[in-house]
Amino acid sequence: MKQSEAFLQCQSCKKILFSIDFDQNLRVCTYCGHHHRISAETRIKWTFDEDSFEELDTDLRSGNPLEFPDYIDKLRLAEEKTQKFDSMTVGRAKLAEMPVSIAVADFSFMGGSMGSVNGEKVTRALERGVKEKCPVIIFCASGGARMQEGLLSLMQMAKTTAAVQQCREAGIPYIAVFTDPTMAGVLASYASVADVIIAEPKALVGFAGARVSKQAGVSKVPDDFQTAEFCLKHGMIDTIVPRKEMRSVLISLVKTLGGHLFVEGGAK
Amino acid sequence: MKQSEAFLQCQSCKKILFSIDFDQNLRVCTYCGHHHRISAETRIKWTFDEDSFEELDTDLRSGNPLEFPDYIDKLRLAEEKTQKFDSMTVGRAKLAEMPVSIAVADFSFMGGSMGSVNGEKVTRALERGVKEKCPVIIFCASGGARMQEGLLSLMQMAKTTAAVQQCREAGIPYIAVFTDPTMAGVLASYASVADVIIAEPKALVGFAGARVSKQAGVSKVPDDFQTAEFCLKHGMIDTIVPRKEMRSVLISLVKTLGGHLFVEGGAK
Amino acid sequence: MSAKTHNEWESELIELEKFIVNAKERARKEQVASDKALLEDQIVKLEVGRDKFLKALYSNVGDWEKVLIARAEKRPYTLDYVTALFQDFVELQGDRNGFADNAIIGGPATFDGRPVMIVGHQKGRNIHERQFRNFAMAKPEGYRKAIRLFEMAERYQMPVISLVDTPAADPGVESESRGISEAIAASTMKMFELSVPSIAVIIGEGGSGGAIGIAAASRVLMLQYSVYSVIPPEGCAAILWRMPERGAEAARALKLTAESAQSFGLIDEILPEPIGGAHRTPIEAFATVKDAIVKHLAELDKMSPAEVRADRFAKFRKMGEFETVLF
Amino acid sequence: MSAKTHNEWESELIELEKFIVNAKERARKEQVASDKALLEDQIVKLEVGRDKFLKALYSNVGDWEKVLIARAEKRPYTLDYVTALFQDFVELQGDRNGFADNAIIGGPATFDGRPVMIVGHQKGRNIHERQFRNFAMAKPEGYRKAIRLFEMAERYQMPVISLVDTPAADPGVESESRGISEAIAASTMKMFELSVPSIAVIIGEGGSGGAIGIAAASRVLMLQYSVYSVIPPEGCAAILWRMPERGAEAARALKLTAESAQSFGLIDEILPEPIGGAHRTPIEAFATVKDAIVKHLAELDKMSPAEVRADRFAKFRKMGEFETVLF
Ligand SMILES: [Zn+2]
Ligand SMILES: [Zn+2]
Repeated sequence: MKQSEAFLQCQSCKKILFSIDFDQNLRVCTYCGHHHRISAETRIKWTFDEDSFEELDTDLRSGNPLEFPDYIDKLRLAEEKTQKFDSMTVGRAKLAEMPVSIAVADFSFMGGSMGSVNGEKVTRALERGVKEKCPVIIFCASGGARMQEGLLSLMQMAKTTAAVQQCREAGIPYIAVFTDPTMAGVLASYASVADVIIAEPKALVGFAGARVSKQAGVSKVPDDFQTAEFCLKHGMIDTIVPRKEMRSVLISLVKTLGGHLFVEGGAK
Repeated sequence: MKQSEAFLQCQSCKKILFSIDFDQNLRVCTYCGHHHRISAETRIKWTFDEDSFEELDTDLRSGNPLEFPDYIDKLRLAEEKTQKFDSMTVGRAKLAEMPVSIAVADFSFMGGSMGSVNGEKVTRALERGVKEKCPVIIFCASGGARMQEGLLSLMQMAKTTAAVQQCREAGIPYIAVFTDPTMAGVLASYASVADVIIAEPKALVGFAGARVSKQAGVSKVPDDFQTAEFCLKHGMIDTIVPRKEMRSVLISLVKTLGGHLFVEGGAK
Repeated sequence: MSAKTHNEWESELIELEKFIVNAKERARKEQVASDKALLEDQIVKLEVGRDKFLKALYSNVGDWEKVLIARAEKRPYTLDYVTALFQDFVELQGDRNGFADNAIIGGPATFDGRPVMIVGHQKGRNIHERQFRNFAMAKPEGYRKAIRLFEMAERYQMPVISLVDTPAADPGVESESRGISEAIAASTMKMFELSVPSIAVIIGEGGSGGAIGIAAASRVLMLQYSVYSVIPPEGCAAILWRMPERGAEAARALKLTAESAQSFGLIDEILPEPIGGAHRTPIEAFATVKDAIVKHLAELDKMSPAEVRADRFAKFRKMGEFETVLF
Repeated sequence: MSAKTHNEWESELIELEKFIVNAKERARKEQVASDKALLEDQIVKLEVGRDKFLKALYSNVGDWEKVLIARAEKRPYTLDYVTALFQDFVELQGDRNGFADNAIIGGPATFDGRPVMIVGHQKGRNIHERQFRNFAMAKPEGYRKAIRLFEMAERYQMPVISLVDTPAADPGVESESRGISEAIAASTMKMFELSVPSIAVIIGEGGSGGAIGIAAASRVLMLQYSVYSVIPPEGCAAILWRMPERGAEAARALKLTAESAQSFGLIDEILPEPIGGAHRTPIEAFATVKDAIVKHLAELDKMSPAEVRADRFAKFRKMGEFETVLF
């Protein structure tokens, strides 16, 4: 959103909003309900128990295994902009005192694309759930696999999906939240095989980019194509939850699906 | 088919056929390929190894638990006509020397409807596969559950389906062949959860009778609605196999899917 | 001639109740104290009469009348039970195969302090709701969603509570093309796979295959005025006599009552309804259903996962009535 | 300027081969013995030339040319391997959810005297076949059929052989509406569940998500001139430079060759192709693939079911290249 001191403009309806109201409303437009993208830090603050987040795996950094043209420059630029090494922030957190392993994506780092570091962090977040016997929650935001790491990126799809299988095997519930956008290689791997899939309203969710669909000669495209609402109608997600209700819905799900992991007052 | 000594008429294209040719062609019309209904005995003779069939559970006979109007009369009539107590013939047989547990339905006994005896025989055939570690093959032909046994008939759906689950659990392959017609309560239970589903060409296969579909206000019905071909197009069956190739396809399937059950020269 | 709807069957009672309401309204407005006292006196008598009538009507409910009560639009539906008996319910939607169904709903919830998985048919109360719920006739995607929820229940060790209330599975062309039969069979089979306890409560109509797809449970309970049948009585009458209007006769022939189901060993318990039916005093019906589920869960909790499975198989394995002929 | 098709790249060779065929025809028809001998002499020389040219052309195949060979319409497809290497194959169809797919085929068969389950992408050789096979771009139902076959393989202890040859999964509106992403992910996940050994052979194009859905196997083998990529080179060029025609450049950047995949530890073995490629001497390619599968199955046979699973997880768990920063 374009920001000019005390005011800003909604990206969707273009109406002018007070910055203070906007933040208090969790960056959801009070006029049209548009859910603007937010950083991983903000997401974590607004979702999990206060000060409960402990970040992990911050030491992983992408190399340039393929020596792909311009990749290192793009990486360094993103690192500088975000002060992070990757779009994925992972670690331990709590929801109403219940421990959870989390991974939260930030689209602003190279479009949340999944390379080796991204895949590794998601895998570790899922494995942490298995090791520490707590539910896993992943907030997705990604344009897809990271082209610049070639087949290594494609294999992150298999690696992360394998980690979901191990969660299932171990009885660890895994909840995915699709935020705007959740696409391609991420959607076609760990994101879509969550036990429960929640989406934020109007989030873009799809397999093929608009360009590919167009190339494929797709003519009639429904108005709501590749939105959360389209996915719900087609049975691909469980529910659409506005940002302000996200925390309470997640608490209910962790409490019920994760019930077997908890005893009164903490993890078993 | 109307029979008059040496000639008969195809039920589908109405052309006149020689009785001898007709039997040699496994009661498939040489003109239009229509697969006429055949008795369980004929089916067994044409499908399994010569003289390999050993019939079992012939002692089960329907009562009239609900004291349903006219039920006993209808039963006795069917018994007299077919010299059997039920549409289902079950027992042990062999396919290229490999032992199989079989159940073969005969539509001419009260439309192959599934009452307590029918469900019990199917269940025993499936259980025999588990006990004797051999694949199960069921030839289906049924109009559905037997109304005259009320809720007892409905529970045969659950009972037979449970027996299929036990086959899966025990690693016993189960192949269903849909012959004309395979409908309603039978289709919505043990028939549809077979590992492999084969249909005879043009067999009627569906959930709701034409009357029900009409009552439900169904207007546009595809030409091939509720046929084997419709099911194949919609991914609900594996393959359509003409009667004359049935034996060889079944042999391949029993050999591959049942491979773990057999060692050279017989069952493990 | 049999009543055609629940409202028709209860019509005198409904008239009486309306009359009482009107009388109360008149009494409230009456200014003259003596007239008011007279009216109030009448109302007490009317209420005694109403109670007697109600008791008489419900002391002898025929098979067909049970069909009417089971279908009554005032009867508590699945979501009414969910609201009354469960906490933390999150509705999970979709078959993850391209389709969503509103005739079967489900999701995890807390029941009596423990996590459970709920699956149930949902009817609608007005024309808009009824269409949205497809008259509680589930399509394949409804059963496939149920399968997904059953699998989750198994993975996360949650007992399954299913609430059955459907006239039948959806018989349309679309359902047929997406394999409604397979979906029902696969859902039934999945219920047998479970090693977590499952309890099915027939709260209204237990309509043939549409019901069994979510009713193959460790324990099957029926509310007193619910029905459970292999075919709707009208359908049976249409086949037998080509006269769907002879439904009352067919209802008797089909023995679709809870008593009959219990006598054949097909259900585990009949849950008594308050006088006048679950719709007249829902809070009592909720309490009855809750207590029954608590009781049966407590019994099932004593079993190991393997025992839960074996118990369920054994229960259904026995179902059927036939003779054995000696040769 | 790079060649755009395999035929274009091989054009001189193809011309030469045509010329030789014509010369042979002329020689056959030639009546004058001395002229015939002269012609035959020339043919021998031409064939020696052809062989040299062929060797030269295939001794230095660039990354883009591998893309062209991998896509060649003369290249052996899945069903060619099935016919050549397997017996008792019965094609099993349908996702049992309402849809059938012809871009992925599969079914049980006998291989080297033992039962196996085959799953593979199928391309078409003429326009009719290509449309029927949807250009080997599988829809959700293709992956859901694969899942069904994988489950059967697990139940009946049959190793899985998958043959990978797809440009990509189908990107259309229908596929999107039925959840192509979920289908790919679920199929990939199912492959990790298997405790039976699995072997994937990339026989042509290993196209991104469309490939991985059936390629998460215990062993992944690549034919020498097959390619395996996160994105088609044209798509990569379109994103990077908005110029899909710079595919050859993108092909080099993407490192989509078997050598590269092996150097990153992402595949287990490169299967050498005969000189001139698998399409020129299919019988040799079939033998190579057969021997490789036999060898790898023999190794995997030594593992227990639990070891098979653990081995597969460990193999994919290691994939990825990154730095660890010390603070
Ligand atoms: Zn707005
Ligand atoms: Zn004919």
